Amino acid sequence: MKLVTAVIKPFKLDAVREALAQHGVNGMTVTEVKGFGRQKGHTELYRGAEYVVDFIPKVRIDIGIEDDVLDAVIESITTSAGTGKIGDGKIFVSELIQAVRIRTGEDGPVAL
Amino acid sequence: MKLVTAVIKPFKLDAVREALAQHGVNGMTVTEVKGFGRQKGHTELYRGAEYVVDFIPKVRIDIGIEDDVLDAVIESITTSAGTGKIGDGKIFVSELIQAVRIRTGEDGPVAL
Amino acid sequence: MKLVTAVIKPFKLDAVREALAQHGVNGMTVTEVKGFGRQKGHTELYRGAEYVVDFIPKVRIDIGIEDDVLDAVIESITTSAGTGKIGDGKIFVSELIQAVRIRTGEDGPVAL
Amino acid sequence: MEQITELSYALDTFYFLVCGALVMWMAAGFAMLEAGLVRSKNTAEILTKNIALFAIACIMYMLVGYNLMYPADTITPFIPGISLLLGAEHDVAAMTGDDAPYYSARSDFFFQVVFVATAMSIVSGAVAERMKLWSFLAFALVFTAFIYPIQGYWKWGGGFLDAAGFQDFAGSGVVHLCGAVAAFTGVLLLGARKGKYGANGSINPLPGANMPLAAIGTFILWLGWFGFNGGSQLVVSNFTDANAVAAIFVNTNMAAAGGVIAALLTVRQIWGKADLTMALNGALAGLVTITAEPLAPTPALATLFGAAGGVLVVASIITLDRLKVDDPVGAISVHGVVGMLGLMLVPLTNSDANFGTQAMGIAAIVGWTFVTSLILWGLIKAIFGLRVGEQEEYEGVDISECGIEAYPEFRSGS
Amino acid sequence: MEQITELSYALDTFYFLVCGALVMWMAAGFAMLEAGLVRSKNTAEILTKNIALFAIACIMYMLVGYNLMYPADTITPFIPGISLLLGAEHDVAAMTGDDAPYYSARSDFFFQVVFVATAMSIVSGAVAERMKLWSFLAFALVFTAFIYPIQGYWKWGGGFLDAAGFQDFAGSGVVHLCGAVAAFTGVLLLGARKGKYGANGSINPLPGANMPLAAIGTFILWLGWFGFNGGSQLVVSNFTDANAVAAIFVNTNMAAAGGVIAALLTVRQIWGKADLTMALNGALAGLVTITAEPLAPTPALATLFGAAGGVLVVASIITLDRLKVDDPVGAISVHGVVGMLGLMLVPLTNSDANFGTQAMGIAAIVGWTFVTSLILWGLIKAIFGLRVGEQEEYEGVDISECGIEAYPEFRSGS
Amino acid sequence: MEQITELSYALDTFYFLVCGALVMWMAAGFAMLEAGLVRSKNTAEILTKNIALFAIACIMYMLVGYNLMYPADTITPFIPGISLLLGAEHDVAAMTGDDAPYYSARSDFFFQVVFVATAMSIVSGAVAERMKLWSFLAFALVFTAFIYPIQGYWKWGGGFLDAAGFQDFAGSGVVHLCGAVAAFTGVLLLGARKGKYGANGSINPLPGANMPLAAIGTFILWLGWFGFNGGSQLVVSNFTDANAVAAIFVNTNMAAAGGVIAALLTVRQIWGKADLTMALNGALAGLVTITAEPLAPTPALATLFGAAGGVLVVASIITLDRLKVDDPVGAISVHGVVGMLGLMLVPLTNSDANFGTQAMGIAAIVGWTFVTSLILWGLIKAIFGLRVGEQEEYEGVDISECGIEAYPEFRSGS
Ligand SMILES: Nc1ncnc2c1ncn2[C@@H]1O[C@H](COP(=O)(O)OP(=O)(O)O)[C@@H](O)[C@H]1O
Ligand SMILES: Nc1ncnc2c1ncn2[C@@H]1O[C@H](COP(=O)(O)OP(=O)(O)O)[C@@H](O)[C@H]1O
Ligand SMILES: Nc1ncnc2c1ncn2[C@@H]1O[C@H](COP(=O)(O)OP(=O)(O)O)[C@@H](O)[C@H]1O
Repeated sequence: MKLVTAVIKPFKLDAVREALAQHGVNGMTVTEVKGFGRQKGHTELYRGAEYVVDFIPKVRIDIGIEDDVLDAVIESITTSAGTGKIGDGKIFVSELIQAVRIRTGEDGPVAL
Repeated sequence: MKLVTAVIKPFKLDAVREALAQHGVNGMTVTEVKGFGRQKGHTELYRGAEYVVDFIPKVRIDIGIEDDVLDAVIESITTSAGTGKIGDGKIFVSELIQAVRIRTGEDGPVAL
Repeated sequence: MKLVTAVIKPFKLDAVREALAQHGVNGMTVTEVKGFGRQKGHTELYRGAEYVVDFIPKVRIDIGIEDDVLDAVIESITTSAGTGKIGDGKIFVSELIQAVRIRTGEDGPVAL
Repeated sequence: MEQITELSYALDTFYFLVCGALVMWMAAGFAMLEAGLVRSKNTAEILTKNIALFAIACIMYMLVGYNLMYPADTITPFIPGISLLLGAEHDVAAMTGDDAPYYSARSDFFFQVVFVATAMSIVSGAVAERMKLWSFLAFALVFTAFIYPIQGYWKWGGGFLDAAGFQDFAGSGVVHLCGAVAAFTGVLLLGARKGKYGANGSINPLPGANMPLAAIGTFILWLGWFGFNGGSQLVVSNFTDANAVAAIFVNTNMAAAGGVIAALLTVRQIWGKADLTMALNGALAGLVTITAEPLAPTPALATLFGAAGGVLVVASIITLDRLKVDDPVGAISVHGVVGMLGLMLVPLTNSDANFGTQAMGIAAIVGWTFVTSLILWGLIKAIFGLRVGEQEEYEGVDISECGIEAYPEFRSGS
Repeated sequence: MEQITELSYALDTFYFLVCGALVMWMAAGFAMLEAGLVRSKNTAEILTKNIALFAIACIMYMLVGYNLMYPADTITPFIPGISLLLGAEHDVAAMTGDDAPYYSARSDFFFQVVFVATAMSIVSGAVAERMKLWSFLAFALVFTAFIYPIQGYWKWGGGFLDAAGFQDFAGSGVVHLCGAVAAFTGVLLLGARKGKYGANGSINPLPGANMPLAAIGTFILWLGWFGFNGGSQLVVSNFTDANAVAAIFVNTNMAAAGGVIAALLTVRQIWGKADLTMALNGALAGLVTITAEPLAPTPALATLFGAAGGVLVVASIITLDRLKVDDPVGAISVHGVVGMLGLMLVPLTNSDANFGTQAMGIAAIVGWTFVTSLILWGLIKAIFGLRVGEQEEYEGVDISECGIEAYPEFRSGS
Repeated sequence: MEQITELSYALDTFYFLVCGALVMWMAAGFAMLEAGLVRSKNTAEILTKNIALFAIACIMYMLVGYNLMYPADTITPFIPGISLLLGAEHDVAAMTGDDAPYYSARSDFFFQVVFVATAMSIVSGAVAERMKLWSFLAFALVFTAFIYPIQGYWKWGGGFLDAAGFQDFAGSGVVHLCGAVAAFTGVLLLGARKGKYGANGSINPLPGANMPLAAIGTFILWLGWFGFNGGSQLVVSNFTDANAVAAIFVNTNMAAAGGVIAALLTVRQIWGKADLTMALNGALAGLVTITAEPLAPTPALATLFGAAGGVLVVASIITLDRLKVDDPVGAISVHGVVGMLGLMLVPLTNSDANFGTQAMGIAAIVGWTFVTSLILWGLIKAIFGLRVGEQEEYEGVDISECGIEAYPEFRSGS
């Protein structure tokens, strides 16, 4: 099993969720995060002092998936989350050695 | 070392923390997240338009542990976080190749 | 590639970001979290009832990096985030098997 | 009619309306105070309750409550006659003689109607975070139409309490105690919020979500109270009454100040900290204390009376919490326990009052409100149920009752 | 001058100032209501708009608007004469005879200026979350200097609508409808917020970020409305007028109460829930309904009129939403659609009014405001643009227009 | 006593009480403004300070301050006599002759007591986020009992500044400047907030957590200011005074409007954005400017004076920031720097004033307040310490001082 972590633009969340549903991915965990990267932050102004806000609101999606859908999932996120503009975000993949459904205690792919 | 990531119902946080303490787990990092899964969201109403809120508040717990307590920890979370109702959440486990305590620079299991 | 996850004191965020920049790390994802550990929480008082708040505000930084900078990155975080006082936080490292830049579809180290 | 009489009538009417508007503003104060002291998942619902209860109070009191409280005919000193809707405005023909009305009848209604809304606002806070919205509004319907007006008649409508010499200038008893007893019976039948008391007997604070709201609510109430007490003099248009109204403003303000400081010092004495919500409750306690007699005390004495209220409210909130009477905003303590203190302090400065009669008045108001409210809550419980389901309580009543979140963007956990 | 005349003059002036201050307070109400009903990323900007529009309204109305609305010379009953700045205060010499002024000229200006600010406040909510700040303020400049005052002249300045017998006591038409039409034309040229309507025709709610703010905004407006309607009687200093002002306070309050309950029950009937924002809009709808004639109805009738407004506002909000007229706060429905209802209800209780003339008045106000606003918005669009860029809209106008976040610590996503 | 005299007395008393209630409401304005402009971790504490300082001001001013400011006996024009508690209300016997009192003594106290609270409220904002709660309250105790009343005596109590012809109608100097100087000395001894100024001399904004609170705070202050300036005419009951009060309301409003627009345009000119907090400070600056003389200017001139204040406040805030005087809410600029502007503008419209005497008045108020405050802060620093520990400052004073979080659910980082 793999853990796919995607950091995307917040307003793309629904699009990604819908795209993933087509690959049988029906579970995910979403976190509000702030991202720092090539995309430049914006300048804010507070009481006469300008300052740069480097951290940009992003959404992080964590998805536990079976190995065989990995490529499809990456493809699907890339397409649905992409705008072609800087700051679209990243996908990180790591190995999952175990997954458990708390309600039933089931483990392995069936728990996803 | 393993990294155990559990997504649970928010009101179960204290129960899980207490259960884990019995296995010598005395550190964890908690994140407020929203989950999407089998558990259906609820309908909200705003100015005459109904809509479904799919994302349900959950709490994510990340715990770095030593290999030998993994089973006990999973067991303990499963028991303490379970209500038997849909949406109880998941446990994901991945390999940790390094852990460092910032204060002292110690690394390995002793840093957990 | 490695995924470095550091849990640090919130006010150290800028210092860490600047320190990492010197190692060519120019991307990271930041999450507001609460930590539980050796550092004791504080007592609060609400309408005549005292209670302990165990969870302390921390910031979690996730950074995808190339293998060869791992040691430098750990060193750099340890130095910049450390105060020497309890609660400075942890660094966890795990293996990244894939990284993709959504905008371009590039993968591997170049996507970081 | 002489021009000077008209002018005097106009001034008193205008004064009454201004004071009434200030009391109406207290509805916003209660709404904000309660919205600040509940958890965010229950905030939209408490706001809905507050605006709806105000509307219901206005309508029911117009339909039947006002005439019940100030009846044209009385059946006995205990039972007022009943009649519907508001009567006509004063006719110019009535404007002669010594007991000619000195302000508009409509302004009197306006001033009275915001009082019943105040009494009802007291209830919503105590039963917050767990009571069904529509069951609460059903209670409001009957409370504002009958329960409050009938005991109000006993004192302010010229019923038996008034005859007996019971003194309650602006309503520490008639308004605040009555509302608090209704709240208390509701809490009795409703039980505590889930998670408030641990299995092992522990008391778990469930902190309110938004302290600035609680603070602005308190400031609003403080401001509104000038209308509440100041308007209760009923006349301002002559030397004596103008002085009286001014004295009432000063005393009201001093009592609130005394309450704040006393509550803060009490808390500091015990825990070494400055509990903001206790300071806020202290202000309100000072105000409730002085409401029974805001005219007779000197400003210094008013400060001390307020301070007594401020100490008592802290003690009462802690005690009720230990007794597992779960009142998220402290309404029962502020308006009930301290309301009784206020009534019992009256004889110290007002020679028309005596302790026995004051105690009798308390007993009458508490007895009546307790019994009728208990029956009413009981009936509603039997028919509609009082409490939302366990699952709904966990998720917050905002979603189940209102289908809306108060801060839809902010909340993720809790 | 006789002392009694002076006193009467003083009382009326003071009453006018108090009522004006209450209406000024409505500016805070609109600001809070709108700040609560937009998303947090657009909150600082809507606050900036609200305080700036109030300031602009005050300045432009002083410079030219007031004299335009209440002209010394009139060119025709359609076109007022023009003159700049405020005239002098009444001279004591003018204080004789039957048509001697009975309150200060400055107090009259004060009462009037807060009305134009109210009209302008209506606009900001409807165009929220996407209109450029400076373009909006450019509109405010002309609207408060010319568009509002000229139609105001037609009725309150003694122009042709007044001559025709059009009845609009406190401004359901002159103030609320006029503001709503300006808002409506703005929305027409501006289009809906991104994401509000799906490609497939779906309607996506974009919930407001802060319900307590929306609630306190409504309570503020409710309170301020006592000044709005109560002050519109213009005199309080005699028996008849004092009674009238009291009746207006009562009716204003009852109509708001009726609006709350009707809106809540309507929503409950359809969805089984208690939509807080609809309850709040219900209160405002009740208030707008009664504003056209707050004196003549009995309190019971006022309640029913308010209730009619409460039902209509729910229907109107839903209908406009279906028609893809995107009004984040419901201003067009509350002030426009319900404003017309209020005007058409006048003949039911005021025998000086008839349906035909009321309809003509509506047509005149709507026609004038629609055409002039459309031209003005169009010009501004052509010169400066009306709408912020797509990127800015996604990120929120707080950052692009104000460079500040309303809740810099809280927001991370959305 | 003649009925007309009684009525006149009643009207003036009532007017005074209404104005006083509006000024009391400013306490809520300061509390909200400050709560909005601090970071969320310091919000509960600033609320506690605000309600507690108001209570302390009321009590100390009643105990000793009022008599000190308006002494029965004076020792010299510099030193008032001292006596405790409030005197008796006017006796009816005193109500004859030409210098008979024309309003209630208690209403005078009420109006005065809310002024001292205003002065003290100015201080809390400037020293926010780092000063110990109890040290601050200790300062409040002495400031409201002695420092403020003694300089108040110099002008309003008939002391040497009054004799010299210094003009300060409603307190740009006596109230605002005095409060601001106390604030300034506090900041001097306290130092800047941690993280405000970088080691390399950089200025780091520490944005306030809640802009809607800051905005409603400003609206509240704007409203309350009608009482502040309008009540300072002291009488309304005759033709001349009624006109004066009306003129004051208009000018107060226009100056605020001018301040908003000028501040917004200044900021826009420099940065191209619309800084909301500067717009809010602009409104307050306009109000402070006109407070020294709200009667004499025409409305157009009042607008310009307000605008001058609006420009100055922006310049002053930026300058003080560069000078590393860390004032989180801009209180020193708004009330101090702009207060001086207001005083120096008086001779332009009031022929009783001249620049020399105005400057002397400023020097006296600044000198006295600076020296006494510095000593007092210094003493408190030596005995209790002024500043919370570094760790407590990082975590926020809410937890260390109040043991409570303002938004316990929302905050996770920062
Ligand atoms: N090395 C990294 N590790 C973790 N997160 C990263 C890294 N680089 C970028 N990110 C995340 O991805 C987001 C987008 O990256 P950015 O460099 O701005 O643009 P792009 O994805 O188009 O290259 C950032 O805001 C950050 O949240
Ligand atoms: N494949 C997945 N990857 C990541 N998180 C998941 C996944 N499936 C479920 N979750 C998380 O677990 C929570 C519970 O899952 P759900 O399917 O609703 O119920 P259950 O755990 O009872 O099967 C979700 O809200 C989500 O946060
Ligand atoms: N085993 C663990 N797994 C995950 N996070 C941990 C673990 N132990 C500690 N942490 C995180 O690190 C933070 C600091 O740890 P703590 O034990 O308080 O101090 P120190 O880092 O000085 O040993 C905690 O607040 C928590 O967020």
